[in-house]
Amino acid sequence: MQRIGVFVCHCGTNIAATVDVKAVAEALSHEQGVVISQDYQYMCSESGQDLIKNAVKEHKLTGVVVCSCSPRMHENTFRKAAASAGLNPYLVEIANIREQCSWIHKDIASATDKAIILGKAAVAKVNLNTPLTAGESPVVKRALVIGGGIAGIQTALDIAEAGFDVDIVEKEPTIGGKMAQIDKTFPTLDCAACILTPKMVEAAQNEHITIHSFSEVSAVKGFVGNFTVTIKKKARFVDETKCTGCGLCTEKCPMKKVPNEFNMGLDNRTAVYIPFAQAVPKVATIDPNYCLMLKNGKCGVCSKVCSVGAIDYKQTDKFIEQKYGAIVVATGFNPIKLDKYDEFAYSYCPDVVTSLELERLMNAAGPNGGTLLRPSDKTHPHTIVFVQCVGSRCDDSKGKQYCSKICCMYTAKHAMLIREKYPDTEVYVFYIDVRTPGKNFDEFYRRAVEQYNVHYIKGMVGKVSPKADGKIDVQASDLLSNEQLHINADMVVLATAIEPDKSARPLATMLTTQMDTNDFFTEAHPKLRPVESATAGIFLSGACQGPKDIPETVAQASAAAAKAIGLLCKNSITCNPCVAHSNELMCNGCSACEKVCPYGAITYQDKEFRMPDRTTAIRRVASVNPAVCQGCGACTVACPSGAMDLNGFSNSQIMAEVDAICK
Amino acid sequence: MQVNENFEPVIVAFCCNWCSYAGADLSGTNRLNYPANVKIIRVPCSCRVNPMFILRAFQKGADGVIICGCHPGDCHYTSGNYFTRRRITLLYSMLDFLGIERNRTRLEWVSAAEGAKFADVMNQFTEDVRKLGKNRRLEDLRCRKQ
Amino acid sequence: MNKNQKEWIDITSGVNVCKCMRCGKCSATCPSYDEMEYHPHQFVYMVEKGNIEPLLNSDSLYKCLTCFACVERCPRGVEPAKVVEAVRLTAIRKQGNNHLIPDQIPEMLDDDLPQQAIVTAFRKYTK
Amino acid sequence: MQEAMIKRAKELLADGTVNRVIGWKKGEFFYDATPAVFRTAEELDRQFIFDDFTQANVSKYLVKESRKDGKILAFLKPCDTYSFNQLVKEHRIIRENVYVVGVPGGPKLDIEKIKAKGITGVLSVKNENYTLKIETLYGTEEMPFYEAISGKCESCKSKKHVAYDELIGEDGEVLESNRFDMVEKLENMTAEERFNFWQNELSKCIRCNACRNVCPACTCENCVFDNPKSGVDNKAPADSFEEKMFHIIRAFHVAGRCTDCGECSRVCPQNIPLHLLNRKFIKDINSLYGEYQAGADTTTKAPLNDYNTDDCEPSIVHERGVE
Repeated sequence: MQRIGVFVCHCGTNIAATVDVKAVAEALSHEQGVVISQDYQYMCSESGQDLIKNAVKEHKLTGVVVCSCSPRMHENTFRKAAASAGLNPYLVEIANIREQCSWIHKDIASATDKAIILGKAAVAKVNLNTPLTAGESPVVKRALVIGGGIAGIQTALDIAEAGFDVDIVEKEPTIGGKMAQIDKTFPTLDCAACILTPKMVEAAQNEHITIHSFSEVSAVKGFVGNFTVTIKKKARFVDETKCTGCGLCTEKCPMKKVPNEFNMGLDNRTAVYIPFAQAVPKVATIDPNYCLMLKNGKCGVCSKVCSVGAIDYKQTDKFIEQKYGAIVVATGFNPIKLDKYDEFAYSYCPDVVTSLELERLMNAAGPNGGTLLRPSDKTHPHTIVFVQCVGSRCDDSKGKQYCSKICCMYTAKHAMLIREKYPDTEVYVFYIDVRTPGKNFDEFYRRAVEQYNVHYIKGMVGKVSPKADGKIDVQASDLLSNEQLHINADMVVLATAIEPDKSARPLATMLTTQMDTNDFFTEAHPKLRPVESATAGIFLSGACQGPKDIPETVAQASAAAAKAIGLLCKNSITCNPCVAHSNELMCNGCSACEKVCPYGAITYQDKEFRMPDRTTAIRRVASVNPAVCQGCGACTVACPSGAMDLNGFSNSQIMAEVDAICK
Repeated sequence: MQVNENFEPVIVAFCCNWCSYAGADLSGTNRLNYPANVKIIRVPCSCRVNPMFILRAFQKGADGVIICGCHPGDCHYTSGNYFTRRRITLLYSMLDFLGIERNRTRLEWVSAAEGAKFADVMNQFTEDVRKLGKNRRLEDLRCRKQ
Repeated sequence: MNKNQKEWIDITSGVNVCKCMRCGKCSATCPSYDEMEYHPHQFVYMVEKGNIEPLLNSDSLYKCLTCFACVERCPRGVEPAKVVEAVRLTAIRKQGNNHLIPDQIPEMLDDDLPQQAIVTAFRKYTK
Repeated sequence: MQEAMIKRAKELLADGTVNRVIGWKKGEFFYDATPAVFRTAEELDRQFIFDDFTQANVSKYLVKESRKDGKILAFLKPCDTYSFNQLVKEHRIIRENVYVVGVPGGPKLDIEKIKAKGITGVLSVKNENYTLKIETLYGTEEMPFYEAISGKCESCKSKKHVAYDELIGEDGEVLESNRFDMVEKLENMTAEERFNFWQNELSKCIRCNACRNVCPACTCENCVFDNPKSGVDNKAPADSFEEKMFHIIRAFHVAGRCTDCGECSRVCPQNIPLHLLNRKFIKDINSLYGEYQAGADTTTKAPLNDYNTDDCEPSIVHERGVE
């Protein structure tokens, strides 16, 4: 005989304002098996939980239904409360009467009716709940960081600091990411390379860190604590272990007309190359799209000049497999393509550049050795126009709906640096809003306006037209003085929106993590679990989760590391007990379940059974490995006989809910 | 067909725990309205939805059944919703073949971030079912409430 | 503030003026900017505030070429030209008059006038 | 043919290749050919038949038989070999324990079609050059052979044996059949008409379970309709939904596994065209996920246990055909 307790939460007025909680408690008290039905102000509070604990003991409850907020919010809270009173935590069910009732309905009568039905469904389900015990599975003490930008480096360093082995997989030939391309950093204006490269070196030298550069993740299997990852080490045609990074090959390579991606294509590199002087690992890579030897089989200069014999034209992609307990995603961002913005003339006017291109133009290691010159004629620009929100906050298909967050600050930085170095240059910044929340950020922006006399103009640029004399006509609004302006500029800099790296989407599919419509990884909770993905064991670091500046990225990287360390510290983790199980008496052994199982959790064995006619028969039956099963339930539907069922979401439980709702 | 203005359809929504149930929560968090006719049943994955559940709902007097899952490719369990898509396509096709009104059944992909889409889908679906009126073709007369 | 008039403009234009972020790109791109007393972004802003009377009485209504550059470039999809068109319709319907008689056209023509302007003039001034 | 089969069966029994033979024997009437297991040459001589009425698909019996001691000889017609393969694929039949002899298929005859001509008291039927000479209690009657062939043979999909250890007679080819014509016709009706059609057909159902019991795909150890815990366990068909539920779920459970052998409709005492439900699924699977013939081999993944990332959405159901 079931003895069920029902507890209806007011959630202050969140529920009680639209749902007559007393009526819900009253109605549910007549349901099958219910022995006590109460309402309370805040069920999740200490005293609310005590109410459950006392009732469990006093009424010897065999099941608990809490009508409250979403189970995604407090299911664990109430399960723990029940457990502490001696009730199996899986005998607790939640009726979601806040997110899925009181918050969406306005009419008290219909909301109350619905709350009662949701409560009845939960009671009907809990009547069929069975006590479940969670198993345990071991944790592999090694972490994988995907992406070797500042986020990945910081995460790896922190995890290594805690004494765990960690691998960085970076798709480019060197770690460093976008920060390596940046000239100076706001709001302190210190040089990015000066603060980044020591960290890169530290990562390379750390005994716990293994860097797989020029590599990609090609497959992920397993689950929290026990991922098996296949890493594709792309052929770089140079033996990493032999190359000393002397650079002789790059000097002698005859193929010198390869667009240099590190300098945003503003100058050229050779076919065999080291991306930049401080690259880590400092190893050459041969670009097979340009290398004359790999393309035509004629050249071989690099191989001749290499004194250590590191060049290997026959190298192929290698695949290595490694087990990890935790995975941190740090795939970062890229500026969006601007080909849809004809009005800014980016695609055909070389003097219209993106902000990242400007970083390279101003960088001492950039194409002009640090002197700001127009890309078209290498002359010094005297009037520079910055356009903010290019592609950000766009409601159309051209750009991104979100604010890219970092543009206001780096534009202020660029404007300030230019005015500092070249006081004869006039700088205009066209903005929609200037957004500078952050420590010392607004002060920084005000300095650009007040100290450096950067002309900030509220309004957008409508049209950029290159003129015959090499100047650029910028047609824009000045909304505050209600004028249309024409500025005769030498250069235009577009604060381009940023988007997640293209590799993120296929990676999310491999990791079975969620992404939003913009391809940013979705965090487990927007406020309370910002560095974890909803998939256990997968953590998020840096701009792959949303636009971020460097300080924020580093903070999140360390936070993700802390979460990963928390996981790696454990010897084993509790498994989800809501897994599939097969009723051997009904199993046909037909293998349908095995075919749909994404985890390979189902195996078969021949077992001897006593048949109803007293004979014995050997039958092939399925069995589920509960440590591997993740509880999706695909097998339960593939099974025609219904032998396969899912703990916590059994056929009879779901049908009981259906019945309660339809009655 | 006669449309009864006061007819309130019973709608059962199966939502996967990882995307659509969270999407439904989000539409609540954002206070987006959809009709109280919609009652949600939480399942771990849309692939947990057995056609028997859908038929059972109709048998017991549901007027519409909707299944919501993660977008294809986003399944928490990698492949669950791909199986759902095939199974449910075939089942809906069969119901259609038996002459059951098409708008009583639906499958939608709603992500955890699509609270607004969830509310839109539910508003639209409820309206469609309301137009169809009471489910008579699949109801089990013995299960009808008095 | 004239609530009915605002609603009417909202409905006829089909534009949600609240989406405007006040970036001014519409006015930045407008070829008739110098001719106008009220500029595209002001149309959007004033309609949002319900301050429609000055727009109805302004010549700016008839300066819009309906070239749709503002519609094309607005990052928020607000479609200012449609707002201008809706205000214009309000003015025209209010007076019930045609503002342009085809016979007058030949003497108004000049070589610099774009073909598009003539076509849109008929659309705008004769209802 | 019958003689050749008995001869071969005797040989295989004699040399110890098999210790049993599954085939057909005469039932109460000569046209009630019933599957039967024979253990001796004497039994074969006395009872074994193979004629125009041996329609029954014996492959399902091999689920149990192949688990018994010793090897069994099974005579399989082309359509039966598909069911056989499908059951081997699902590990229901232990292949090593069966010696399959492929025998020619139909068309077989349906006694109901002869009776429908007003011919009663049938004593024997002989096919002479595609004219049936029918001996009855009341004299001899004649009718064209093709007017009496059974429904399942009318739209034969294949005369090719897809599994056998040896053949008696010639092997045939996979045929172009018109088996989806009726499904298509129904698809082109309005929803109302379809509903009325099925309401009319399915309301005849007496839930005798013959369709399920004969179906070579329905081999569950414990059928959901017999399991009180399944929530859909068997009840008498008291109303219009109960039987729909039964037939939808049955069709769904065999979807992607049904070889279209037609046994369900053959055995239905109420003559409900149950094969149309299965064919609807087969037609959908073929058109939406690519041609698939269950039982054609023992390795291909069943369409419902497989997927493509670019499969169509269920809304396709709403977009095509007639509302």
